[in-house]
Amino acid sequence: ADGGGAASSGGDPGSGDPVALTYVSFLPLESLTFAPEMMADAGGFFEKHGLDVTLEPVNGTPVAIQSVLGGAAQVTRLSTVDSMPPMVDGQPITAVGTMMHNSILQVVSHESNPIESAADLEGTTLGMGSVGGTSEKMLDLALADAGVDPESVDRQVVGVGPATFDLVRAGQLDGYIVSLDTAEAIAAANDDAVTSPAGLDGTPDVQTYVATPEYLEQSPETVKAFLAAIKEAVQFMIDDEDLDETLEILRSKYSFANLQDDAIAKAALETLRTTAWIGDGSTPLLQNSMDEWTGSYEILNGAGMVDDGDPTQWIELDLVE
Amino acid sequence: MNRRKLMRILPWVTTPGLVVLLLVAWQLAVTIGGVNSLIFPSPLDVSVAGVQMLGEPDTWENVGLTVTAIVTGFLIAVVTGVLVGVVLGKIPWLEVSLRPLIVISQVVPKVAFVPLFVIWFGFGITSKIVLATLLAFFPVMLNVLLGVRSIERGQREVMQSLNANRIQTFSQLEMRGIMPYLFAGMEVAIVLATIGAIVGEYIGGNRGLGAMVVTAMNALDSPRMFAIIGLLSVIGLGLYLIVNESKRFFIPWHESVYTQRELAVA
Amino acid sequence: MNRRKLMRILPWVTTPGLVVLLLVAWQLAVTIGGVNSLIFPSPLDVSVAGVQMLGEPDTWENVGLTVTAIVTGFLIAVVTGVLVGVVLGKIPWLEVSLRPLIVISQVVPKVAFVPLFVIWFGFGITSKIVLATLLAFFPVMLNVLLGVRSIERGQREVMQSLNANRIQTFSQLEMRGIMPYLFAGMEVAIVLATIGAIVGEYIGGNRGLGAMVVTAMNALDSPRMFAIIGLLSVIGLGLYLIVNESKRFFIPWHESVYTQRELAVA
Amino acid sequence: MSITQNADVPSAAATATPRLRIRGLGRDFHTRSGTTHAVSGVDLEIQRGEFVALIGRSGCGKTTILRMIGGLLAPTAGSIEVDGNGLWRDGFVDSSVITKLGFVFQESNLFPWFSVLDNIALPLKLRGVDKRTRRARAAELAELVGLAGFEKSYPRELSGGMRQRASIARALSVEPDMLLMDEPFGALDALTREKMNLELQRIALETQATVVFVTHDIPEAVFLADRVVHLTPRPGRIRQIVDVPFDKPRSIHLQTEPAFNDIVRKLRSDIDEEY
Amino acid sequence: MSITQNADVPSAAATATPRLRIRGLGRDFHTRSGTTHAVSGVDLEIQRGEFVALIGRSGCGKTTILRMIGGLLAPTAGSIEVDGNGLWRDGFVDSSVITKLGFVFQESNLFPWFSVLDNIALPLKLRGVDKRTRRARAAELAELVGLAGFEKSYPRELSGGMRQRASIARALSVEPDMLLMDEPFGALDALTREKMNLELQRIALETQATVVFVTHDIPEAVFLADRVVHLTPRPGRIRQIVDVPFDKPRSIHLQTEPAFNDIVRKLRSDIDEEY
Ligand SMILES: Nc1ncnc2c1ncn2[C@@H]1O[C@H](COP(=O)(O)OP(=O)(O)OP(=O)(O)O)[C@@H](O)[C@H]1O
Ligand SMILES: Nc1ncnc2c1ncn2[C@@H]1O[C@H](COP(=O)(O)OP(=O)(O)OP(=O)(O)O)[C@@H](O)[C@H]1O
Ligand SMILES: [Mg+2]
Ligand SMILES: [Mg+2]
Repeated sequence: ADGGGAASSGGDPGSGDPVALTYVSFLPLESLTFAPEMMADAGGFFEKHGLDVTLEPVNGTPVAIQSVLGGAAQVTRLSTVDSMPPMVDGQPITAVGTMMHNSILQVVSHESNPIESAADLEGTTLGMGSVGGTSEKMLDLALADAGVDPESVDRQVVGVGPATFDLVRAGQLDGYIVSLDTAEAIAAANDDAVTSPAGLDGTPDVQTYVATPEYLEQSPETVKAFLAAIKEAVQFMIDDEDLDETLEILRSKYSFANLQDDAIAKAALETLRTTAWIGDGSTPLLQNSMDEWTGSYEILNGAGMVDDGDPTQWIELDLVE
Repeated sequence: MNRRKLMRILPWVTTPGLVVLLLVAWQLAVTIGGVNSLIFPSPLDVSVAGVQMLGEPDTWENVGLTVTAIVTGFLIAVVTGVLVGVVLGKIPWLEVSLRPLIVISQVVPKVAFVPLFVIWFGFGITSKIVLATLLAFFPVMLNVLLGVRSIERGQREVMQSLNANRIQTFSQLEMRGIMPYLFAGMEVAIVLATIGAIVGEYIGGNRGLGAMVVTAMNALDSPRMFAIIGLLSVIGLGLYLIVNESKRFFIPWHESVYTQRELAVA
Repeated sequence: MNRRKLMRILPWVTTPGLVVLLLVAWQLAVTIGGVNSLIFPSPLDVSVAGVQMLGEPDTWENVGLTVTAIVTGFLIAVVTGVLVGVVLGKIPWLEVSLRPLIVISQVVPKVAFVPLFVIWFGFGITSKIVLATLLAFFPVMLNVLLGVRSIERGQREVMQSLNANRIQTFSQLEMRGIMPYLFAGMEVAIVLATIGAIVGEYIGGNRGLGAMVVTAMNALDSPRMFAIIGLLSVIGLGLYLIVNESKRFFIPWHESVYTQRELAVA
Repeated sequence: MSITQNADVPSAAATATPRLRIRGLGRDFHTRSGTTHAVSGVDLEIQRGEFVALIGRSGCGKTTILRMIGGLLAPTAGSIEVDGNGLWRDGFVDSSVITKLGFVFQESNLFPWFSVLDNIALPLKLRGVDKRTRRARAAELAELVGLAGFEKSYPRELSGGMRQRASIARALSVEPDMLLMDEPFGALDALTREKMNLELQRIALETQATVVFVTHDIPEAVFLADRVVHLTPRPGRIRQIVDVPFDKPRSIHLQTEPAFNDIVRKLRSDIDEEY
Repeated sequence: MSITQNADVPSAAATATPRLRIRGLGRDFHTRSGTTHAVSGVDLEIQRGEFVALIGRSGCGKTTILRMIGGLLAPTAGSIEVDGNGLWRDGFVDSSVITKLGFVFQESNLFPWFSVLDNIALPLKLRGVDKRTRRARAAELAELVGLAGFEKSYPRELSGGMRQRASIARALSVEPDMLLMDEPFGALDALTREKMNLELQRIALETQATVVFVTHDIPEAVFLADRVVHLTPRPGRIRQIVDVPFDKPRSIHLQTEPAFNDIVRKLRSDIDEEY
């Protein structure tokens, strides 16, 4: 366990006591989606940057946004489908750094009736965690992109765990939308399961860290330190060829089935570090890209999912060094 | 006499008065206090959203679904709660044996069983009814149990001396003696049935007012969300008042009913 | 005499008996009936997970947190429920005016206020306590209200004829007369406080048994999830039994207590 | 009709099975503050159509005996036979033994949810008598006990004495052939009481009912009863049984006759001795 | 002590403010089945230390009058003054007017959660008497009413008569200077009753308490009272007030004297007329 050693060099954001900061995640932390935060925490990267970060999970994106707006937390991570509508509405939130460049949502279906592209979605009954949530928005984007009538897809709220696969098997659902590592786990446990992005990754979804402008004004150094810590944590995982050390560090503080299973965890992390975290490789880790940002806005705007506005107002480009 | 009339009219004055007061305070908190409108939209925004929402035919369909789920769940809970309560109230050894299981069925987090619910009952209204029943059952049963146990010994002895059979004792004595208790239980139960049905709509399917709340929340449309919640509250309150008022017809003889009347006089 | 002893022993025999029966049926359903083990893991898997879980120090810390939240919320609800119930029971016009608001506070979907909760009370234990209190308050208040109203006129007149002041009437008559009602209310309340605290843990923060359930669920670890739920059930049942048993000490004079004893004899 | 028996060995001469045979009857109560021997070693035989009064000091076990006979309280010793059939078996009552029982309780025990009329008609309702008949009968009985005009009132709207009268009417409504009455006229004024005494005598004679009647009024006991059973308290035991030899029906003027007053005085002085 | 007054105009001659002045007192009850005029136009003045008995048929309004005097039921007509101060004002009672009140209810109204001793001691508890003193006093009173040995029992473990005696002891515990008793000895046997009559007379004389005493026993009323108020029912009105001129304390032998029996007979025949 040489996690501390990995974080041997770096900036010196503050002197004296560590600065407290609360980060809210829109899902429970026990998902590899949050590997960067967990690594920054377990690997001592936050500490090294003079931060005392509390990671608090809440139930869903809206609560995460509201926690930040209300001051209960300072930073959260949001997809553009979720962050841009309130931004257009004039809610005071600003994107400070890009964590993921595309969606990692997966559709799980049965081999007898596989869903492997957006076109396959037509006429299906699809399960998802909640109505009107991130998954449904992504689905609508993908359907619009592929020219499929969104009305033809029946949406049902279900638990997004492996148990729901029984509903697929029983034919009550054609498929359901889950996160990457859940998909890996389902695939590993069920030979008859088919997992695929089904076009949900086709649209440029950008997942960014957000904070209020007020907080940015007041403590820019803290935000920078936070981003720097995450960046180093991600870099560490990218550099860790066989991911063994990564898993060891993560497991030193976190424990959940997908993390405990070498095969699932490595597969999920591999996908993340080769695609989602780095995108097309044109921007440095965590660096916001104005083009990508406005591009994402155009698509959402074009699909009628956000009103007209000026996306350049909602983003800060110079917080990641 | 005059006061008695006053008591009848009073709630129609004070309650809206209080509501208006609350709304004004809320509006002030939002406009002056600077509460974020996404967290707590102003009453004005909410009413605009509300009016719009009431214009959508979908809303009324969802109201129908939710009310059906609540009422059905409530009625099933009352019937089973009375039966189980009376039986357990009269057979202590059975009660003593079953009570732990009943309690566990109540405290157990239902969320774990949602997948099972969906598999057994599908995405339709059934699983909502089941949840509403599950939640509403307990207070009814417990109060009925207490009621059966609280029946005066003297009254029981009257029935015994008349050689009344079980059914007669139930219909002439127990059923009536437990009424005040049953009503207290039903007042809690209708509230819990409402909660149960709405929770059921959150976690499965895509219809009903509960699902509408979630949709609005996910769309970050706070005014609409609060409007739906307002509608839900009115429905819940209405159902509650129906239960509460029906007391006057079913147990006019009970202290809790007639002392209230007399307090207005004496 | 003999039967009386039997009644004391019975629950220690029949309840575990029933539990064993249920477990066997469950194991059979899983192994023979082919229920998906992810939806419903076998009791064996669950117990293995349970033993492991009980070995983790974290578990006990979380148990402590959850129990604290339940008990604190319950106690606050009982105290405020009794106070509000007694006051409203004696002042009908106030009751008539406030009741709608109280009912609304109960039926309103709490989910809308989660952000407010988080902002006002943070991610700590406070918001769980608040939720537990909110849920547990209503049955206590309603039953106390009914109890106050059900106090026999003759007993009230005794206090009046003795020129008793309000506090004396409360402490000597009302407080004791409402006890049977209060206990029925508290039995529902402890169950609701348990639900409230757990729901509170779902919606934010990462501590407490409720959060552990969500974690296990999201981690797709069904055996562990069911083990935590089992632990939660045992805790809920334990708390319930404490409330239920304390009745024997507080109201040995009530029909519901002593008839049970006598039934064993007569 | 005249009932004559030997005074000291009650019913020993009876050839037919007695209506009620009580042997070694006893009842203890176990409470926080120790055991009360409420009733102990009571032997008594009562013939069909006989009218027996129980008298004795407050707390001597009269109500307890009546409740055991009525099948409401299990004896802890001894046995009760009705028409030769055991009433109690292992603490359980065999209710088929007494079918037409009328029980007037010391407290009126009316049901608050029924009107006076419905309370009186309840026993008829349980027997499946149709609504019209039972209402008519109940109205008659209400009239009999002086409650005409209060048929629709709820029990809480009645005075104490009126409640007691309603409960008497309820017990009479099935025309019982066994009537157990626990101080039924305790809350009534002298004149209402006298009237009720005469009515009760008439009804008992007409229906040939067996009556066990608890009272604390010695003249009343002597006026009504064929035999007066005098109990002493803790444990409740029979001190003596006094035969009342006057023919029935008895007129109210009997109370002024010396023979009547001799019996009353004798009983009174015997009870007096206890103090 | 001997109280002598003119029979027909009660207390008109009294110069001091009477303890109790009742004027035009009335009470109606409105129920489902119509309005009952329970009490109507009752005028009565009672002096300090006087003992007044109310008699009349069951349901004639005795309890209703007592409850109005005791501050438990608002009159619908007329006024009640205690020591010259109005008791009722706009349907609200001014409880400062009667401070040392003892009320014996027709039903015993004991609190089921208290033992006999705690029930008796309740009034003392409310007055802040310390535990030891009130227990000692309660034990004395339990002894007085013949409940020695049952101090720790719960009310449900008592017989009807024992409950009634406990409630009498409770009313006496504060040494009331106004005692309102509603058929307190109704459930007692003749001898216990006689004993209680003598005790009550002694206590009333000793404490100079004003007593209003409801009974349906005419000899008891005449034996105890300075004046007997005879009520007729619906609406409850005063038919006559009869002075009882015998000196106090009265011995039990008074009951055999012709003068005593003349009054009893007169009252009885007057009540008889009502039928
Ligand atoms: N709460 C009430 N509601 C309606 N009517 C009542 C109420 N209380 C008493 N009454 C009526 O008032 C009349 C007088 O009742 P009250 O109790 O004063 O009689 P009472 O003289 O005490 O009779 P008793 O000797 O039987 O106790 C009765 O006709 C009774 O029905
Ligand atoms: N449920 C009970 N628990 C304990 N003791 C009881 C119970 N019922 C009666 N007793 C006791 O039994 C004795 C006899 O009571 P019972 O009611 O038979 O008297 P009673 O002759 O009817 O008196 P009264 O004339 O006062 O009604 C009393 O000492 C009483 O305390
Ligand atoms: Mg008795
Ligand atoms: Mg009366």
